[in-house]
Amino acid sequence: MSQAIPTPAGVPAPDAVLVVNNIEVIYDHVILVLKGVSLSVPQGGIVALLGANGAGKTTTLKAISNLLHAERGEVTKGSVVFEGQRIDKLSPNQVVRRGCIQVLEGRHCFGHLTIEENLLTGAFTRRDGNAAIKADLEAIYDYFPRLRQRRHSMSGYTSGGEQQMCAIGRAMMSRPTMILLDEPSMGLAPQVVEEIFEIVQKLNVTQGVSFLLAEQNTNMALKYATYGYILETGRVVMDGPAVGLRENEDVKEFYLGVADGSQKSFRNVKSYKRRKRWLA
Amino acid sequence: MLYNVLIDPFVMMGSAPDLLIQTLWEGLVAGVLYALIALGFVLIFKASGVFNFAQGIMVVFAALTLVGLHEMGVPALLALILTIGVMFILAVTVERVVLRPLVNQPDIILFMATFGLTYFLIGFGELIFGGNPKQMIAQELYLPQGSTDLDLFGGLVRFQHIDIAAAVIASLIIAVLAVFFSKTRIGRALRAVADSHKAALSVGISLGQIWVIVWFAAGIVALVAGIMWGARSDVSFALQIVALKALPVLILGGFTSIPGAIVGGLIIGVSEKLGEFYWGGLVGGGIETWLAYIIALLFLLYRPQGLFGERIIERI
Amino acid sequence: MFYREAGQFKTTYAADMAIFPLREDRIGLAVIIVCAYALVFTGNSFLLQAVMIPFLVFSLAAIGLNLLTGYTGLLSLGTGAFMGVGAYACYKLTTAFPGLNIIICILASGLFSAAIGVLFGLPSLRIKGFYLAVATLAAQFFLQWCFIRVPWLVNYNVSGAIEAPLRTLFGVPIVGATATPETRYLVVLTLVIGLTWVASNIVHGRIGRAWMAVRDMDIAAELIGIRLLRTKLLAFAVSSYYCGVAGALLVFLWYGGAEYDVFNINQSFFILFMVIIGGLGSLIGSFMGAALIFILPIILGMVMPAILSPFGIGITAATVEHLRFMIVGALIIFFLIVEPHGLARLWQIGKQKLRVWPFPY
Amino acid sequence: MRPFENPVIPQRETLLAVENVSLAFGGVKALTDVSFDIRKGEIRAIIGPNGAGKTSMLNCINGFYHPTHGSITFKGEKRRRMRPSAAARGGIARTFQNVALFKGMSTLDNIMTGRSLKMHKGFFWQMLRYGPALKEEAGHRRVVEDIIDFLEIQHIRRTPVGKLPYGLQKRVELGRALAMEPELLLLDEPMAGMNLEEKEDMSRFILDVNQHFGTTIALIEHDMGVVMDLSDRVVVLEYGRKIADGTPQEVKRDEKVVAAYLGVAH
Amino acid sequence: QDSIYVPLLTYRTGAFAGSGIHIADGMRDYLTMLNERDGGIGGVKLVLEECETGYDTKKGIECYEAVKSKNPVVMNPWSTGITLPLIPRAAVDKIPILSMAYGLSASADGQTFPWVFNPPATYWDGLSQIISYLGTKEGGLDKLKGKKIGYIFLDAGYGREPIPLLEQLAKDYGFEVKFYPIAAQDMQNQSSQWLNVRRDKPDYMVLWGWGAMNGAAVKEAARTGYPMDKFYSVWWPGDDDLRATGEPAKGFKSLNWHSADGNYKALADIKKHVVDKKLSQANPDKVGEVLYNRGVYNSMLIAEGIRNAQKVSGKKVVTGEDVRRGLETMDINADRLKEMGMEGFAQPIKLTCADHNGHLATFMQEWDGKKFVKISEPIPPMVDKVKPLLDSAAKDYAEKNAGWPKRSEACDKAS
Ligand SMILES: Nc1ncnc2c1ncn2[C@@H]1O[C@H](COP(=O)(O)OP(=O)(O)OP(=O)(O)O)[C@@H](O)[C@H]1O
Ligand SMILES: Nc1ncnc2c1ncn2[C@@H]1O[C@H](COP(=O)(O)OP(=O)(O)OP(=O)(O)O)[C@@H](O)[C@H]1O
Ligand SMILES: [Mg+2]
Ligand SMILES: [Mg+2]
Repeated sequence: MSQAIPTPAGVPAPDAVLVVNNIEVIYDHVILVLKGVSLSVPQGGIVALLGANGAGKTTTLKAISNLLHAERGEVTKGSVVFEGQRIDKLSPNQVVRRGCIQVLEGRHCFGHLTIEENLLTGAFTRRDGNAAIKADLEAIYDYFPRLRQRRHSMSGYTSGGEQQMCAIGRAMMSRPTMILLDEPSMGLAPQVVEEIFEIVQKLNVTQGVSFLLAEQNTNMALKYATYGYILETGRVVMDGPAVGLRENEDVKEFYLGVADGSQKSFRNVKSYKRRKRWLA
Repeated sequence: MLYNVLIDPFVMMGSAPDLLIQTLWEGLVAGVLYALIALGFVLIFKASGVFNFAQGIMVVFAALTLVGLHEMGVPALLALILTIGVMFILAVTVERVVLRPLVNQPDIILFMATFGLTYFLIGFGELIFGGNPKQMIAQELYLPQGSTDLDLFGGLVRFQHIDIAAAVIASLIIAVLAVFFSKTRIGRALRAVADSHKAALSVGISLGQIWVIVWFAAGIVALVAGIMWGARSDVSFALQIVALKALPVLILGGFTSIPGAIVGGLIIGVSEKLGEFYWGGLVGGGIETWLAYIIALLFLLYRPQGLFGERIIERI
Repeated sequence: MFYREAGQFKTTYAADMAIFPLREDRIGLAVIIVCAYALVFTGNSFLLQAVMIPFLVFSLAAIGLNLLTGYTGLLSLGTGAFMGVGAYACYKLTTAFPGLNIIICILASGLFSAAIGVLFGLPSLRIKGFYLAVATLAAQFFLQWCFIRVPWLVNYNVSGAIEAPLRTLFGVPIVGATATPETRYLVVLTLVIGLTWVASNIVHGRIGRAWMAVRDMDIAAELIGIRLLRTKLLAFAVSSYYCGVAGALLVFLWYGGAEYDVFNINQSFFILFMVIIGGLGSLIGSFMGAALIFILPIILGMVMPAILSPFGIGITAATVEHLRFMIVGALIIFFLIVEPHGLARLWQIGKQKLRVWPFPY
Repeated sequence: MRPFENPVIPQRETLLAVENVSLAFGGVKALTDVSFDIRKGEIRAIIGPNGAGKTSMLNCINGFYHPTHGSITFKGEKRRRMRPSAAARGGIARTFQNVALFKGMSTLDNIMTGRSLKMHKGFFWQMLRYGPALKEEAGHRRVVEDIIDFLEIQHIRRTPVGKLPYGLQKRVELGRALAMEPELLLLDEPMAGMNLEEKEDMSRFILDVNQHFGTTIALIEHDMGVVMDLSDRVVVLEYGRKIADGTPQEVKRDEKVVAAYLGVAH
Repeated sequence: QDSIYVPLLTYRTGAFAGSGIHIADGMRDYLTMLNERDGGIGGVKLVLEECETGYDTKKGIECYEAVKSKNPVVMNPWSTGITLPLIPRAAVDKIPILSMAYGLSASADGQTFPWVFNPPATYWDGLSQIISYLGTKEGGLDKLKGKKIGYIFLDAGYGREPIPLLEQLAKDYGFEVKFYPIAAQDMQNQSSQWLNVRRDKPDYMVLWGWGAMNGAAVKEAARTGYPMDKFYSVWWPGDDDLRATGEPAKGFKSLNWHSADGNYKALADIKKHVVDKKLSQANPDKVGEVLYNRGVYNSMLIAEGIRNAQKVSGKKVVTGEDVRRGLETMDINADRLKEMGMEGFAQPIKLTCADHNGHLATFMQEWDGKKFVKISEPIPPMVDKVKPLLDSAAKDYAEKNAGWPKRSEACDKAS
């Protein structure tokens, strides 16, 4: 039903840093996961990628940062353009060098390295000297004081949330112009979730970093994002400015959990078991 | 019986200290040579989590190339440089053809791939250089010959110059590598890669570059090991078997530690020689083949990650 | 299209739990088994004696190792030695009880290697991964040393070797030089099929699941109540049993006699590679791996001179061997790149493609 | 069906009591002198900022970590050291913060492993996969299929779990824990990385399990909405210490909790 | 079919290739020479085919199966490990096995092993020859009393076989034996055993090695300063093994039964007809070295076996069965050697139905820093010590392999 805003598929907005053009992704040569996804991230924008489990959010992000290869997946169709140049044929480290970095879903810290070493590996591609790196390190510690406390612990032994902070901090260490954030809020305490989004906004405003966030916490995502896409089983089923999406009735009910104007209770879940599927 | 096991050997040690010293020295020398082979394994394991089965054949291949080139009339030093070049080409090829397509695969798969590489190198090496043993050109490479006999504790203790050279060269290599890997940004990246290929890719570490570096380093270490072993016996494909001895060394020292390789090598070398020399006779000798493994095994029961290995993280 | 599961409904859990729930699979398997038996009628003794018997023996050993390494995730480099234990045990049994049926001897010899396997499996509770390989390596070298050093094992033969004496089954010689390739092959084939069936039963039931759980995440397995040591030791026992029987078959139905060196570390690696290339955690893969690692070089050795000679390349036996090494090495790498999870997975994907054919996915 | 608001639960018997538990790793104090109890049949939430020691607490309860001090009493039995498999046999099941499924196995097999404790047919019958073994297997299979139906994951029965999206993996993990028919179910962030719809599903399952099977549940979760709605009582940890314990309403109003964890927004 | 098929199991690859290559070249070149020079044997061309075993039992058996169907007239397994499994098959497949001075020593007994031949001497013969040489050097075997003899050997059936005899001789002559086993995987890593040698200070050392072990042993001996002229070996070290150590290896001695140089007409013919025509894979320098000549000798036996077979059977194209008879009636006397252009190359040898070995007297040769030179007259084996061992070993084999068939093959008269 309501496709309130027309999809800009294939028509890159003039000021887009990142344009994903109708990509198709296959895993293991047989499992088709993305069936033509297009999206674009404007310069200095924060774009949210929403969708149920298994919709293909992570896959989309990996397709952009070219990490699919490592999972025996491949982009069989379409193109990815970053800052005006195609990056779908580059190696992952070249993509990072150009300023586009991904924070992997599910932490993926280097378990045998300390938190600090983890953060420093983030600066691998940088060439601007130790002083600058040191300064950035301090900045990260200021963002996440918990990390400063644990800086000399092996990250494999830190708690889930600490690892998540470490992963985000590590990505920031590369001074990217674009960050692909995969479920940043997962496993973080509410306070920290808010802080993370504040940081995202701050980086966005002060340094002009663009963001593409895959997020399950729709509430938060739509609050901070400027634009949103909703994915379902490998297709974009809806997109539009965040404000618009927030007001959409379906989104409200199924993603934000607001029905009849008030928050639902989880106690009450059995009273409704109705699902929204755009692609029936 | 108990006397034979527990007391007699020590009496022997005490009564002939010159032999004890000689045994210790032989053990140390063997240890250094084991360590050189183990070092090659460690470098690659450290940087990619790959257990490189081909390290043994790389030792043979490097030495064969060196000697083979020399036989073709290339001057020794030039042959050495060319061989280093060949090892570089090997590193690049391995990265392109084997490792790159297998990024992020389970360790055991990469292990298997290095086995394929072993097969290939055996065939290739024999095709080009033939299967007959060759003599190491130790003299042409200005490696010292001869030996020094010292009169110690009422007996002659013999120190071969080539062994001393091996010890010195091994220490140098290890020092250089240790500095390189701990003081540079590459060193950190290396450990990151070993932890997780995927995460390393995501932060922009170029796996290709890292792998070429470590395989090249391992190739050079293999060359040195090949020269030293070759000078001891000769250069033939049988040397490959000796490489197996690096396994208990690795296990004892920990797969990821450069100092571990050397310390492990020395421990294994010395205990193996002492064991064979003083206790081997009790069961008819030849216990050297498994003694190293039993020592490593007992040690592991106490410390499952080896002497210097990284802690095995068990969390849930 | 060719291969479809639609329309085949299972009405009982027992039917659904069958190891081959699909009719196509069952038919295919039956055809393969019938063909395997039919090979006897070809009368080609090279095929039976030099290709099929060793292939089956190695497949059995590969299944054994696969139970340990592929299903339980415990890396073992001691397969050769465990095979040796089986062979030597079988030799002792047949010579100590000449009247005992040889099949019983072979099957019983596995019990000895199982016991030894358990012994060397004890450290597996504490030691993991490549580090565990050392325990099995210790087994490899120690046992091999025993094979040479304990003359009792070879009945004090001066040659230090064991020989398969003449033994019959229903009056037909099956062991010893006079046994025809056909009868040997039938015996090996039947034993291998039987043991494969048992292995498949085990891995599809409670025990197999416990093994796989330990392999995939041993901590979690322990947390859901699986006793690690017991499970791992059972895996060692069953695996070594299979290897032991394979070793006995190797000496008694294939070589006819052997020295300790047959069970060296290379044999261990050889089997390990079959398991990996065939597919860890797959019984069919064990067969495929054995085929690739054992039969492929034979075929290469036969066809290569034929292919190369027309080009006027004076090709010697040694060159063939070198090329064979190179090609096998390259093929191993190639197959791993195409499908790291082994030939078995490649096969599955192939089936998957057939299922959706003619559509790409 | 339960009433809309959190009911006032009558004082029920204690199933598990944690007394003065401390846990340290070298210099890191993960838990310091924590005591609380879990009563039979309740849903007990454990919350706290990241690194507060919640997961470590669960690890202590099911024997993966051994407290350096203090004791844990489960079903009236006091213990200090226990192997995890013993805890499982005692009736404690759990799910994990970082999904700990058996990646190479299918959904069905994963859940079947949860039944291992309940299967007893010996090696001999397993070898033949016939007679008693087959009967036993089919019996347990029925239970497992019920769980699969209950969790609505029929469609992924045969999929290797490594390939499932995160949310479904969490669900399978719950299935595996349920298959153990535990008395005490420990859930470590079962809803992390789920969207609203899936959280609702999960909540429904948790409530059902709690009500229909009377399973006691200890729940760690960072989504306050879920915690407040589902749990009967909440214990709050910070830096390894307990800072509050009570009903959701009480905890929500507790200043210390607000400062340490919830933040002003809530 | 008007050719005779002779498969050659060789190993030019693997850990033992260093020795295998020269033997393979020698074997092949001699037979090729017969083809080129004489058009084969008795006018019938020989079809030669090498099968690469890599000294690996598995591949060896595969080779056997592969060539079996092409009617081979004789098999040369060239590895004890491959020989053992083939022994029982020989009678069934009717292919004689020629395991020249290796394999199962007991197979010298032709009554028990009609199909297996291991001329010209067994390892027991070899050991007794070394001991009696030591005896003569000391001025009588009784002078060995109180001496210490070290025995360094490959820890396998091959190296262990002489041990019972060695122990018995030690008892009989009152010398002491020290054992130094070297495992196959430690072939090139022998230093601890040589430390033992240093401690024990044996008066003589006897080496029973193969492949890379020989060269490494000589090197280690030089390293430890063991006097080279007290170091003796069975017949398997080749020139390369010594050359690697060079000058310090001077004085090392080993047994041999054929010449170690190339000054024979047969070898000249090989040069002329094979090497110069580029039909050989051998490096021309190696023609005439110990292991090359060993290969030549092996092929000479094959050729004689075939020639004899043609005589006894009266056929031109002979079968395995015929060659077995040919080998059994082989009598290579001085005249025949001269006829073959091998006068002085080796001693005459004669095999019979009962004796498949010949127990040839072998001589001692010494490494002079560049090549081996013969330094002794042929030393006869201690028949009285060896014979009982052989007999009991053969009996033992037949007994342990219950149902081992009695000899049914008829015994030909020497032709
Ligand atoms: N390596 C893989 N091999 C095969 N299939 C895969 C692989 N990775 C993901 N998939 C499949 O691709 C689909 C999309 O997965 P993806 O991880 O992109 O979803 P997602 O939207 O990020 O979900 P979640 O919210 O759970 O993270 C899923 O159905 C999943 O099963
Ligand atoms: N095995 C261990 N070794 C060392 N430190 C550990 C270990 N386990 C936990 N810790 C430390 O104990 C603290 C508590 O960790 P825990 O995982 O219990 O936190 P948590 O409350 O679950 O946090 P989160 O909500 O982020 O998951 C952390 O600081 C962690 O680093
Ligand atoms: Mg995702
Ligand atoms: Mg936690």
